[in-house]
Amino acid sequence: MSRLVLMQGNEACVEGAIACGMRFFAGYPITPSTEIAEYCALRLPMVKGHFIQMEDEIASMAAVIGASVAGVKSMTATSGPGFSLKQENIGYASAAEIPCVIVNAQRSGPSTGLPTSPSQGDVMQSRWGTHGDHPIIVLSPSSVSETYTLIIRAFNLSEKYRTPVIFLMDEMVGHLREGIEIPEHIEIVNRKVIKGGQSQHMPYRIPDGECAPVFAPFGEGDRYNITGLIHDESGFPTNSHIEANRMITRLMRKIEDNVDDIVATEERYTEDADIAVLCYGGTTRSVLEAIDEARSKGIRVGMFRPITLWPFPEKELFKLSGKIKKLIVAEHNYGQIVLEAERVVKNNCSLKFTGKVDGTLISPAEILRAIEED
Amino acid sequence: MSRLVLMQGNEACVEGAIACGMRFFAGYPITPSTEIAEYCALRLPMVKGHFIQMEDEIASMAAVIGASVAGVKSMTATSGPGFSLKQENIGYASAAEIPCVIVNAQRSGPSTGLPTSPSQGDVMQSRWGTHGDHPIIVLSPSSVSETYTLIIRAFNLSEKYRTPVIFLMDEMVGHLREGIEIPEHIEIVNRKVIKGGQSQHMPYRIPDGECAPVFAPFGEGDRYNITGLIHDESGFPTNSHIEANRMITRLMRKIEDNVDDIVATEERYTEDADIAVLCYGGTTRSVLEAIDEARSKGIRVGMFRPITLWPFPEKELFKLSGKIKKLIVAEHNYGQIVLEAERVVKNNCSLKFTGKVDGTLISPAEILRAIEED
Amino acid sequence: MASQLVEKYMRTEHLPHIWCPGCGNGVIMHAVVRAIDKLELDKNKVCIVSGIGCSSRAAGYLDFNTIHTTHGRALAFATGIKLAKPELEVVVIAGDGDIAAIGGNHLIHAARRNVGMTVVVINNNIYGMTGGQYSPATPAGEFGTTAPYGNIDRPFDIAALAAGAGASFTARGTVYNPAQITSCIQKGILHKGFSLIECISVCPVYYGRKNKKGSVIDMIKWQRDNSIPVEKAGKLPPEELKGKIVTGVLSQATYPEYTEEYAKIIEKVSGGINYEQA
Amino acid sequence: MASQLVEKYMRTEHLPHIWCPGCGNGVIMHAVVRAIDKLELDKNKVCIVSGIGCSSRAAGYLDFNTIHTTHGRALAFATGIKLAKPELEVVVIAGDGDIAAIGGNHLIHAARRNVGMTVVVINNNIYGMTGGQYSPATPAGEFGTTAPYGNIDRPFDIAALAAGAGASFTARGTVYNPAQITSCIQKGILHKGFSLIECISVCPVYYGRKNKKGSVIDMIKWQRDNSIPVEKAGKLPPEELKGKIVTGVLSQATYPEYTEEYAKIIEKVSGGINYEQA
Amino acid sequence: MSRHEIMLTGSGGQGMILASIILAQAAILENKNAAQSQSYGPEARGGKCKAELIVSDSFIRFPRVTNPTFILALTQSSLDNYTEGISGKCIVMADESLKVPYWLNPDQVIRVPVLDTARSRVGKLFTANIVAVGAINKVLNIAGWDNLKKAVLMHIPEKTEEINIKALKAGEMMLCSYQPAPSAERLLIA
Amino acid sequence: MSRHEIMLTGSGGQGMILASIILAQAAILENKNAAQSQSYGPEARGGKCKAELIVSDSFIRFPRVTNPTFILALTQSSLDNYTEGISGKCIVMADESLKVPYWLNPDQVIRVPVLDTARSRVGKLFTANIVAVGAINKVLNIAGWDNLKKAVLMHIPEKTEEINIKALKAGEMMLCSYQPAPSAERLLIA
Amino acid sequence: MVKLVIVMKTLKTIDKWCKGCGICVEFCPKNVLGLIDDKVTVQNKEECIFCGQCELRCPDYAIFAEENNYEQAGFNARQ
Amino acid sequence: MVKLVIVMKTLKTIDKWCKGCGICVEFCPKNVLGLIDDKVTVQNKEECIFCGQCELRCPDYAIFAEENNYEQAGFNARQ
Ligand SMILES: Cc1ncc(C[n+]2csc(CCOP(=O)(O)OP(=O)(O)O)c2C)c(N)n1
Ligand SMILES: Cc1ncc(C[n+]2csc(CCOP(=O)(O)OP(=O)(O)O)c2C)c(N)n1
Ligand code: SF4
Ligand code: SF4
Ligand code: SF4
Ligand code: SF4
Ligand code: SF4
Ligand code: SF4
Ligand SMILES: [Mg+2]
Ligand SMILES: [Mg+2]
Repeated sequence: MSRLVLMQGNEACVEGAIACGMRFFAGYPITPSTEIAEYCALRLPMVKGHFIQMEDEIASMAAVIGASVAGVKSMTATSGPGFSLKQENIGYASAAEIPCVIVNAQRSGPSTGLPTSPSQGDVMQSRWGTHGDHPIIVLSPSSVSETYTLIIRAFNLSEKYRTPVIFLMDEMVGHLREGIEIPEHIEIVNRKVIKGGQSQHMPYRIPDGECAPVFAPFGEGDRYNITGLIHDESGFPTNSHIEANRMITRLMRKIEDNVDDIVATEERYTEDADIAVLCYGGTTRSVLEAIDEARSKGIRVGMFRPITLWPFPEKELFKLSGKIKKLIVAEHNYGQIVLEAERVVKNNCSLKFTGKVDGTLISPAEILRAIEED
Repeated sequence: MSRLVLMQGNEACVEGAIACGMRFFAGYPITPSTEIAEYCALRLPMVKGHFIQMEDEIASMAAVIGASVAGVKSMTATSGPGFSLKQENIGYASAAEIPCVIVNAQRSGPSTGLPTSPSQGDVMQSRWGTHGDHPIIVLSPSSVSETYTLIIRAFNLSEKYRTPVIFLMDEMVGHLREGIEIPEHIEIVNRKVIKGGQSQHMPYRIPDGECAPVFAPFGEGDRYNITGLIHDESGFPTNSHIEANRMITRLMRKIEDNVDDIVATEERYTEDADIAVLCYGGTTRSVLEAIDEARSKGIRVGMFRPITLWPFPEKELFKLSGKIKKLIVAEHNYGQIVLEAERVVKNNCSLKFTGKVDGTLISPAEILRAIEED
Repeated sequence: MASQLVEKYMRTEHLPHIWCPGCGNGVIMHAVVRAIDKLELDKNKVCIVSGIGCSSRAAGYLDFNTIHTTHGRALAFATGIKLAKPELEVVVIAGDGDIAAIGGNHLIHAARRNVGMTVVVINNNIYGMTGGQYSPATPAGEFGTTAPYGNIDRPFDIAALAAGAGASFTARGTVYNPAQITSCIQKGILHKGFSLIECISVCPVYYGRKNKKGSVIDMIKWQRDNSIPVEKAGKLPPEELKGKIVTGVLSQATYPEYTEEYAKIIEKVSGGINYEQA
Repeated sequence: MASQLVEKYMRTEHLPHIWCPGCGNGVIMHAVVRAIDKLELDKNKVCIVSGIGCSSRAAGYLDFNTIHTTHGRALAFATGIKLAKPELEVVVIAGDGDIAAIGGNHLIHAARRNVGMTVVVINNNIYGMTGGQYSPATPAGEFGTTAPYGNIDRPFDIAALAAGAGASFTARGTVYNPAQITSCIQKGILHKGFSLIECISVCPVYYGRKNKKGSVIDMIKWQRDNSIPVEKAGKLPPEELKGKIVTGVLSQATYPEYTEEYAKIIEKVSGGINYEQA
Repeated sequence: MSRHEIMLTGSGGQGMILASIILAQAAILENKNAAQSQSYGPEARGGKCKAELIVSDSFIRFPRVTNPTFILALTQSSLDNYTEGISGKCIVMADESLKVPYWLNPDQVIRVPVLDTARSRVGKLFTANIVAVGAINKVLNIAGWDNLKKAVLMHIPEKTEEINIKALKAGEMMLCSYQPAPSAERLLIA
Repeated sequence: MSRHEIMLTGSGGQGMILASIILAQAAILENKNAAQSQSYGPEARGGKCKAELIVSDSFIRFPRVTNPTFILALTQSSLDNYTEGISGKCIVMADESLKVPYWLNPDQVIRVPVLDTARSRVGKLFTANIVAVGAINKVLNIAGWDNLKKAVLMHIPEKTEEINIKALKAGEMMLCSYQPAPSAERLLIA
Repeated sequence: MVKLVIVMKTLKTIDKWCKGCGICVEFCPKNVLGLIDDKVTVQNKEECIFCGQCELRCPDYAIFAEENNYEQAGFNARQ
Repeated sequence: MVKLVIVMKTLKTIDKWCKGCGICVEFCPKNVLGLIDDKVTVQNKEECIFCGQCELRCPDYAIFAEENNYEQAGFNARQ
């Protein structure tokens, strides 16, 4: 039987990660993600894992990639300013296909901003923050319970597709304590691994039926080269434009061809809805409350929530937009995912945005107002 | 009379900047932007300016902000990996409203990628690379001549709106040598300045009729505080959500309310066009050649070029999309600006994408093929 | 009305400051203005540059040209300011984490270049602002919220690190002895080139509590009882210096100052060929 | 067929390497494999970690677990690898720019923590890969493409900087004397903790040309004529050491190694309370 | 359906956050839903302190307090700051030492000697938060004694069990004679 | 409308880039349009080297060589690599020391002793690029002597004027007797 | 004429700024100071020797000696 | 039985790898080597003392002494 436990979002993030095998964490303190590092410092040695506080966020990201290369599931956590600093090495992990999970507990920006205030201002950055075309997966939880289960999914996707996964929390969820049920049974996906001196091994060739190259952990007998330069299937750098095209296209397709597996969404009360509110992360909580209220007033409104923010659930939203009259995008920023929504929805239904940039949460009342206005 | 001079794109960037008063450059070498630093090292002391090679890109960006705070027009230059590293401090400049110009001579990414190969892979990053909602202006030149004049515009906009401006070059233009006419007369906009001990001065209050706060250079008698935290008009940090909202909204509106002044586009042969090719930067050259060829075959095709990439010329493109049957977006990446185009164009006309990620330039023949297809 | 010094050099409308009761930051900030006052510097020519941290909030309270930058980058911002306007007197205020963790590289490079600036490091042996994680100045074996089992990192000697990287002036003082800090800062500002004054501070709230150091008064008394002036320290065997705080001017040397060297280049070439016409 | 050593330890299918004729990188890479060979290390347990630069391309040619990372970050990647799998023998190969410019902070922190790894610094006094800009190891007064009027930065002594930050083993050799480099690397690998071997290299193409150092042969001979073994250097007055290269094992000390200390924590708490049930 | 929106306010060192966690824990042990959070000063530093807690029988959607139904205030400034504009139905528990602001209806205010009880009766001022927990639970009846005690023991440092349980009891005791005003009663039962 | 698409190829130290810049400069001085670029090895390091130059009377849109009309090759590997698959109308100027690949039509190849002229006649091998400039200009007639000379002087280090002008002349001289094959002639005049 | 300047020193405290850390109380050599309700109070004013320790050590600038100079007009020193 | 092992050393060069830097030529103590067309060539094979300098110094691993060991079968050392 599963147990009901009181847990903070940041803590659930660590416990979920440990539950699915995370055994290395490198980080640098920053509000509001700091508790994640603190819990890891406490918990990891108990499960024979390693925690290290590095000299900065760049080094933390590098160490996480290093540990993953050695075969260990690895994670780092940060917030806005630190997330900006990690970008170069996130791109490296993306290009060299090193699984790892980067938690960004968002706070109010830009720059140092309001360090202790909630926000969802890094949504576009999480997709586009590093230079060059690159694949990325971004997930966003809306409760402490979901934080626990979704961080496991983050690792699963990262391991399966050998790509960095951004776990985009908000301060609101990170600092919230709720009762959660620790699931008895969780599904764990580990990266496929090759070991033991297959010298003919092409570490970046994708075997039939796989969606990513099979991983050869350092130190297990399969010596090869990893680089952030354009490389061929052997892992050696190349200037060949044929190889360059092959590599980048394959990286991007790894995600594109598997959107159905990667994308997760939640819909509520959309069957009969005239209006849908698109929201994600912590904002969902206000939206649910507002919808309840609105429905009690007879307004037929539903919710559409991308759990996977990137790749963006185009298909799902497009379908929904054909059924409703109005889509309200509610996000805790100046307008980011709404741009994607506009792109996807086209002229299918009308579109309205409700955002906020003052460091306080969007309240249910504000959402309700947006629903009632037309 | 203007003189015709042979110049490399990177050199034109420096000469244009010096012509409009840039007197401080801090950088860290990286291909293909290195010549910009090298020319600055050579040229700046000649005009009593300062060049410094910092220990990395983060420090370079910081030093540039520092110099601008002291009242000197400042610039840095980098490419992909370095651009990623500069992001945190670009956000600082954005939040604290410090004018400065950041040149990104794009190369093939992601990660170390193909360091010497051309690309336009950092377009979305230039808009969204730093955390939090923030204003930014991005310009992209398509020739050496335009590099000279457009870098001057970059400084003008930066000074006028007190915001960092990204000068998004491509390797192709940066390393190209062409004959250019040095204009006899250039328009120079300098930031409005307050000096001399007006102790009642509210450094972040916008006087009537201005679009940005008036600048008080350090050392001229007007002592005040600059911070990347949310601050009120006095420059002092505040946790007030009213002030937070005011500050962020004002920052964003500074750009939004002035798009007509900031946005520049070029249209060619669009009067009678059935098809238009959207392109920018170096790719424009291939497009122009292809259009010539296509027109000689009787195809009515035109070109739409955002010179200002961000804010994106929505109005202009929307208008055009109502007049044409098909828009082809040609960019040297896996598909970035095309997302904006989709958003803006909606169902107005059909949309097609031509990109490239193999490190070689998109050739005129490839564009022509895209034009001729179906 | 506060004291004349405070009225003259601080933005009193923003006081009381945000620091916790007993925090050493206030004492060190006081010492900074006292040093500046003694030197009779022109307030309009003084720049205070800080990073991010409790200590770095000092910039906001001081009535000079003040800039509170990004975490760890104060020295790089300061380098830009100084190079662009060498006539400015640049004083950097930074925490141990700010200067020696994330900012370590800027520290060694600014020291190496010998850019004329004075760096006041407020070393409280912890990350205060984020709530008590160990820093590169937390002694081995001590605790922080990220070192629940005791810190296994060896700490830096920040002044020695700076000197090793080329700093031409280094000194150290404690919150117990504000007069000494004042005089070190004064000397640092007068020194031509890069100077660093490490001020051993107290963070009773995080470092103190985590490590059972008693009240803030106990912590200050500990400093009193464990400081050794550098003159005396030179005569003691290394064993007797273990765990002690050596105070005073630790090192001083004369090297060319960066902006002056640059001025020579400008002098040489600015009248020179016009490259465009070459 | 190449020499046995080369066949055994290098990915000969990728040779000849990309380095310019005469470049010192090849000699130093040779010395690295010779040291590993002498120690009879298990190839599968050796990791080579490099950053970005001409020198850093070495990783690709070596038949171990090799990773070519981002510019300046090799030590941070290496720290992750070593901590995750302490049984691996981690060797970092990095250029002077990589390790001391952009990577300076990781250098001082890795040295401070005493993580067990061996760092082979290929110091050619310049940024080779990007075409000859001055580095933090370019002597003052010399030229680079970004120092057209002569460099006004004072250079780091990289080995001394590392030692000052806490490196428990430092050594120096020159391309002129590959045997010495080999033996220093061997000792560095055997040393428990963080070791750094600074290899003074030659970049005839950029550093040499920019500074009129003659042919690569002249450059190597200059090294021969200006190197002083550390044993001898200790007996000379400082003036006579100016501009000289002091070679050999420069410093060595015993401190707790980081991963071993961490193992003790794990030992202590991994059998301990189950936090979830607390 | 019962739902409490609770705010515990005081100064940095008074352990309001811990108190709110313990109450949340007690609710969880009672199989209720709870959502606890806190507001921070600049970055994570000390200073003024407010903890929020929602306890409800049903799933908690928006987890922050919008209409407080119960406020504990241990310092004058928190009492003044956080009670302005609240509903007349919100119960305010204020330390006896504080001056009750004019805008509060005396009926809605419970004045209790939290600090004094901790200092004099329990013997350690630092137990004030646990005293408060006992008192609050007496009023709001979040959990039964066993679960309340269990919750306290789950969150306090080792070797402080005895004194904290003593504090908890003292907190309960303090309110033994508490009779809600009729207006407040409605709220407590709702 | 005249348009040349020129590639200068050789090894890193041979100054092909400088040669292409000088030719571009000469074209500019003649009020023609020119677009010069070069390809790099890994990052900006030395190694193989190719410079591209387009000279045209009209505005140059796409500034890279797609159909070379003229190739200079000073090393065997560049001759072999860059001439494969080129049009029969492209003129190839190859150093005399090189072996002409079988796929080239002898008519389109001009074999000239660039390196030897620099070494023996001018006296310094490093002037080979300027010798080549002289020779190329003779064939393509990009600029008149005065502008060509001016272009050279604009781009060489101080104190090397004399030897470089000597090289330029030697390069021109070398081609004094050059008569393009009829097939090539068409190209040159076009 | 010689001017006579009378220097009046007064110990001032700023309640709003004092955070009650007690440092001044502890380090005052003359036991002049005390804390009441976590605010500094001057308890033995007469004992104060104006050594400046409290001002120097207070992290909050909440205690200091104010100097007021009065000129005694028309005072003629005996020559 | 004692085995007699005959060690045959041969100087090998790899043309494809040699970049003609001339280092081996310069530092060979016996003047064994030369450059032809920028490639190393063994010019005085007989002079070579197999000191290993060239192998040690060549940045391109383009010259080395190959060791071949032949066992003389059935050889009995006198005891
Ligand atoms: C890039 C970045 N990383 C992390 C942080 C979070 N942060 C703020 S202050 C600080 C450390 C403060 O320690 P220190 O510099 O010693 O100053 P103190 O607060 O102790 O005075 C950290 C990690 C940040 N603001 N920015
Ligand atoms: C973040 C980043 N900045 C800059 C560069 C460009 N870059 C590549 S190598 C290098 C310096 C090389 O110098 P060094 O480390 O001394 O190696 P060398 O080439 O001299 O062996 C630079 C600046 C980069 N690749 N990434
Ligand atoms: S947390 Fe520590 S350093 Fe920060 S203000 Fe409080 S006492 Fe001072
Ligand atoms: S540029 Fe210098 S360091 Fe790089 S390969 Fe060439 S000689 Fe070696
Ligand atoms: S001035 Fe000296 S004697 Fe007077 S109260 Fe202050 S510390 Fe005490
Ligand atoms: S030292 Fe200052 S803050 Fe502390 S008690 Fe005395 S007056 Fe108050
Ligand atoms: S082994 Fe020694 S003697 Fe023989 S060729 Fe090489 S360097 Fe010369
Ligand atoms: S040292 Fe090596 S590369 Fe140089 S000439 Fe000799 S064999 Fe060739
Ligand atoms: Mg600190
Ligand atoms: Mg180097």
